[in-house]
Amino acid sequence: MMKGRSLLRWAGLLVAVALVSVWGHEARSSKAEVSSAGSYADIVTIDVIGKMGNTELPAVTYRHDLHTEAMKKLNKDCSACHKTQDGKMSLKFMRTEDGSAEELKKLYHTNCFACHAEQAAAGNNTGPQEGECRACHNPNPADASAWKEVGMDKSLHYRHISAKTIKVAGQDVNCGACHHVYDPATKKAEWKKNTEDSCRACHKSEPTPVAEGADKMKPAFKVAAHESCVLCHVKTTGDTGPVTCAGCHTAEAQKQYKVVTEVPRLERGQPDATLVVADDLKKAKLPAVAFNHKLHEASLDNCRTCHHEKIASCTECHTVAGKKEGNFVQLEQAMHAVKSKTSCVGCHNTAKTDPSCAGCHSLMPKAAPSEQSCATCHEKNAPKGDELAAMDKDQKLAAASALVSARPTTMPVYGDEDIPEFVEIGAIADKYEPSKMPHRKIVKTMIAAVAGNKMAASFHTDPGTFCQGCHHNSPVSKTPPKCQSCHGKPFEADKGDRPGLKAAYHQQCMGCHAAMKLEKPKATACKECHAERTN
Amino acid sequence: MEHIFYTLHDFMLHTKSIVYILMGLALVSFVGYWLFITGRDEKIRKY
Amino acid sequence: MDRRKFLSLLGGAGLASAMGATKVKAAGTHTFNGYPDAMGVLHDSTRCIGCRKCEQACAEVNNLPKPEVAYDDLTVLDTKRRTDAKTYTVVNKYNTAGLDHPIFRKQQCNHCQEPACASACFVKAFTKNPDGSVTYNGDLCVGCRYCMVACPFGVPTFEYDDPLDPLVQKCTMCHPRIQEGKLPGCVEKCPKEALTFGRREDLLAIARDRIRKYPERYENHIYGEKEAGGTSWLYLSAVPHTELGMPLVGKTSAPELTSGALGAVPMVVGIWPVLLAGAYGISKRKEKIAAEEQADAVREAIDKTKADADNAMKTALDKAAKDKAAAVDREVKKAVAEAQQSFDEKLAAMQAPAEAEDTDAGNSPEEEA
Amino acid sequence: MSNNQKSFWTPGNVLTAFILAGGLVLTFLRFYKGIGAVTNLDDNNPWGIWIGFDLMCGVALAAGGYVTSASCYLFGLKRYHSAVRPAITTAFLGYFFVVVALMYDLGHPWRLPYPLVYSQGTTSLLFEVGLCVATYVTVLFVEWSPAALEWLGFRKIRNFVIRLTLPLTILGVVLSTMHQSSLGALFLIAPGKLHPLWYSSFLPVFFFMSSMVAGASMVIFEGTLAHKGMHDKMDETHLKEADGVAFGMAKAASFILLGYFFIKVFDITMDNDWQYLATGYGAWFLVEMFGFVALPSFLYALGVREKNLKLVRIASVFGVLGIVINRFNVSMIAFNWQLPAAERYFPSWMEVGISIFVVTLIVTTYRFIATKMPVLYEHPEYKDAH
Repeated sequence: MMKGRSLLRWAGLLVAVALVSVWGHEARSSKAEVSSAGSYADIVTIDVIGKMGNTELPAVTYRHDLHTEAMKKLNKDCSACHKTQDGKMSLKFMRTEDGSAEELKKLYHTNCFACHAEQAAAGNNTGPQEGECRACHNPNPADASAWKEVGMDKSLHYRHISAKTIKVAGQDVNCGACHHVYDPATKKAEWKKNTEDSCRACHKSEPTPVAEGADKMKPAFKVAAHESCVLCHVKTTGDTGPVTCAGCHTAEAQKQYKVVTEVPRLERGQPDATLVVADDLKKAKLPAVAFNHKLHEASLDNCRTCHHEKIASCTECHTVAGKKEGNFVQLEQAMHAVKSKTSCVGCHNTAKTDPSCAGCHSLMPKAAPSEQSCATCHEKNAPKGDELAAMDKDQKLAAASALVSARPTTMPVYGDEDIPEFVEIGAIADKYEPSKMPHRKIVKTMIAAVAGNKMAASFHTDPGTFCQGCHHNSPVSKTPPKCQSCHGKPFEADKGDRPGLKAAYHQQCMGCHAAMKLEKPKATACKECHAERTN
Repeated sequence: MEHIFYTLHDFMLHTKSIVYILMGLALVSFVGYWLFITGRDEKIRKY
Repeated sequence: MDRRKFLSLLGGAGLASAMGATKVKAAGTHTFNGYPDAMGVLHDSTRCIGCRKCEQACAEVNNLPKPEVAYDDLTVLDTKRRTDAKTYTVVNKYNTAGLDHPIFRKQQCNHCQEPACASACFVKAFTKNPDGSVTYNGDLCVGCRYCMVACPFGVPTFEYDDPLDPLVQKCTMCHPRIQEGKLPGCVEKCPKEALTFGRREDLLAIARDRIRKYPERYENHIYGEKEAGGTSWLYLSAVPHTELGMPLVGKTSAPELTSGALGAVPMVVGIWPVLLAGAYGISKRKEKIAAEEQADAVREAIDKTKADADNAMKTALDKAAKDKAAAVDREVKKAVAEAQQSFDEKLAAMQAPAEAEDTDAGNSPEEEA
Repeated sequence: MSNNQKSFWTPGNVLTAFILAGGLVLTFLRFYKGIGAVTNLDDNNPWGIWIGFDLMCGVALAAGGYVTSASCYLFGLKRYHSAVRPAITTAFLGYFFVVVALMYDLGHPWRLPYPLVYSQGTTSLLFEVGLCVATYVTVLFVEWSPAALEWLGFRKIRNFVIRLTLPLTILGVVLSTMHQSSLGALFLIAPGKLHPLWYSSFLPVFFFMSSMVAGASMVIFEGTLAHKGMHDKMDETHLKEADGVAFGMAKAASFILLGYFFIKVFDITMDNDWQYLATGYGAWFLVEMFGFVALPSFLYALGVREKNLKLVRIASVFGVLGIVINRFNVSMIAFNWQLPAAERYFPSWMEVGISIFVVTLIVTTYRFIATKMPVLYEHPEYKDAH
């Protein structure tokens, strides 16, 4: 019948159209071999033109190491792709300065295709040819990026300053090899002692003027870092660092690094201890905090964690009222923001997740800081207000070191005689015999776990503080109230979420054991704590 | 009948039960009313 | 009309509108928030240690048969289990990504605020009690198992192997014990208060409080607060609840899901007869008109033929007058005979089809009615 | 043709006898050992083919009754008159045996009247179904009774019943609309369990619309069978009108199917379920939609255009299968779709056996009635009824 036939014709037509369009799309994509899907550190996105405006094709994803390898095989070096200008190799491809979008396009296409064609002719396995646009302009390549940020930690820094291969003419130290500051007078960047800072302090994500109003630009951080590291590694012979992307930017490579544990303190004229003094002493009611700089240097492995912008005193940017330089983060927040990793409180909080601390601290609810915890840092005998205003720099430093040296080095604890050896828990024993808890043994073990921990020493101010882990919600005392005095019958509406006695015990013991990652006794092994009642 | 319904279910149980009875009445009255309407129609065929 | 009648009418109208008003309040603006003192249980899976004490307690309290595997044998936790006619509650173990320790979750009837089983049951065998529990009356059960289809949590189970009195079985939240002021069996036995018993309202407050106090310990979602219109059992967890095998259940309650369809039923009853009677009326009317037209046609035909016949006769008579007296009466007789005959024939011809049509029009039932 | 002249033991009858015997054994098992012993039902899958086929399909396919009687008496399509009685008869049998089959599936069959007389759970759509089916079976019985009464020769009652035809027909349509749609509405309560492609807030509408198709297709399909088996039982009116009926029904079915196809597409769009079409269930859904909705619709259309009775009959087979597939999907295949394969339901041979048994019962009874009573022909003494 007529109708059926015309239907068929339509279907046929549609299928044909579909096939054509698919084929057409294929034509633009590449059949050239792109390395099978894996994860690499060297996936570079070339989008220099994209930054200038919109492009007809997406940015190019480029495997740098692949090409470095290829060049090695052809025993060519970086100069094959990177031009050199007054003794300094440019990290740009085949140029030292970016031109117009057109020029760049031409530059990339001609050079890439030329080489690929050449290699193809030579019968080598090579990259895409002219016309295989999508092979390079591939917004989502099969490969995943394994790129990992790398930083100059204390150990790595020490290996550089102690390296024989790094020398600066006419200087006994080699800081000048990397560290430099721009001097408007000489219009040069050169090393000045005790001004060393992290690269990020001056080199931002985009190029910035070398000085206020200067038209000379200092390179962006990324460029600056690679120029100083890679170029140095390239030209240094003998004991030198990696030059490939994967050499620095993979977890594997970073694991391989030699680690120097005992790193001598870095001298940059910093104090051992200093007073954190608010800019507006009228407003700052609490006593100034004496900060043990030396201790923190030792317990962190770089300066950047606290000196996140540049090396300077906190109060320079973070004022009581907050100001632009400090991104309007007030001094109070800068020191106490719980979520932040750079604030005192924030950093100290993360320390509590250590198993030896978590046993007690993970069971403690998130609560407003107590007066006592304020006093730990804002010590009562510390200078404040007018007294502080009257002091000069040296007096402040002296006061600071006095306060710091007065701080406890070990945690105050009760003597064994004050710690009951056994506690028998039998108030509600029915199916099981009373549990004989080795109270003293447990306490001693827990204390031993935090022995020598300066933080524990200074925050567990009273011998009773440590007991509060279990004997919570009651004032610090040598003889805290029994559990029964608060925990009794379960689920009494007026007592809110307070567990009954049995649950209180189990939650405390099991919760702590879990948090401290103690395998035994298992939470479900009843008999290991209290023998089953036989009669 | 000031009864408080705490759950939608109870409420529906109550109302639907009544509605079902009403439906029954409606169906019956439809028939009756139809006969009432058409009662005087003259027959198509004249016997 | 006279005054009394008028007033009474007014009164009726007033009454009607008043009744209307109450209904509107109940159905429209009024929302149903469940029984104010409904109890519930809060299951905190960050506390549960998977000791199966609740399973044991449940069996003892409800005198259920002992399982083949003893309760202190925790290896059963390695296989996923569900509740059945002999087990009202089971604890399952879940190893979730990114956690070094397994999480345990108890499952049993969640005792919905708007129970799907009750809404689905066509003999009111399920009841939502003011104490929050949802209980079942086996004496009414017909055994259609629609409740099992309806329950979003797959809770009700059936005694398939009992030929005589197979019943639906599920957790009762220990309704009888609650009435005696006791705790549900599982809650009472839980060593760690992973199960917290209390007014649902209070439990919600407690749950929120725990999330606020230990933000890093809990997923910020109380399962059962809104699920399926809210349930008396509430769940706290360190990971998204779906990772603990909790079904992804919408917020809409069972009665809300079905109310639309149920509401359409009376509309059908009201509207269909009207439309159908209409359709019937139209088809009948067509017939009637058709029939009448036929009747007219027939009458016309008859008259016409009669007239012709008369003419024929007249002419014949004239002709005869002119003729001889002798020829007269023979001629006349002949003509009359012819005319008469043709008339008869025509008439017959006319009537025949009419007859046929008439009998045909008689098909529909209420010719007799 | 089983009685009188030829031997009673025709192959057909032997087979029938065999099935009935087997059925009785299974029946005994079911009621002696319980549902669990004969079915694969479990706590996750409470409903099997006894609901999915015997109830869902049974009711849908018995829709011929209201479709035919409505078109004949209400929409004045007189030429369907001879088709009404067979349709009513099958409808009545269909519903009656749905109830019978239900007895097997229910845990407490003897409590079946409870929802009507003892404890009314009016919030349940199943209550609505039960109420309608119960009423409708009665209605159908009354509508069908003239056949029996004529056979028995009770003229008076018979004439009285004939008077009720109009109200009964209207009542029949109302009740059918209600419970046919409510069968779909049963699943509204389980959005989490039914696959999104099949779940819809318009399930009742889908079920009602497809039931009309089922009715029409079934009338044609039965017609075919009847003509094969009981040609000798038919009078010339019936034979004369049979083809007309078939084509008329085909025309209707074809158009309804088109509308049905459209509303299904609308629904998918409104729930934005397109992405599911790429999945396995999606493929199956497309099979249902194109193979058993679009195709039969097109075949019907062609059949009507070409005046090709054979084609129409083929289409009717697709139509009927389509309904069965749809009901199976909603009640079993796409239900509990998220369960792991191990926990999914598949009927046991005994369940299938019972279903076959019930179907055989229907056929046998139909043959008995059709041979004994004036169903396919007009009773000589009641010409005026026609």
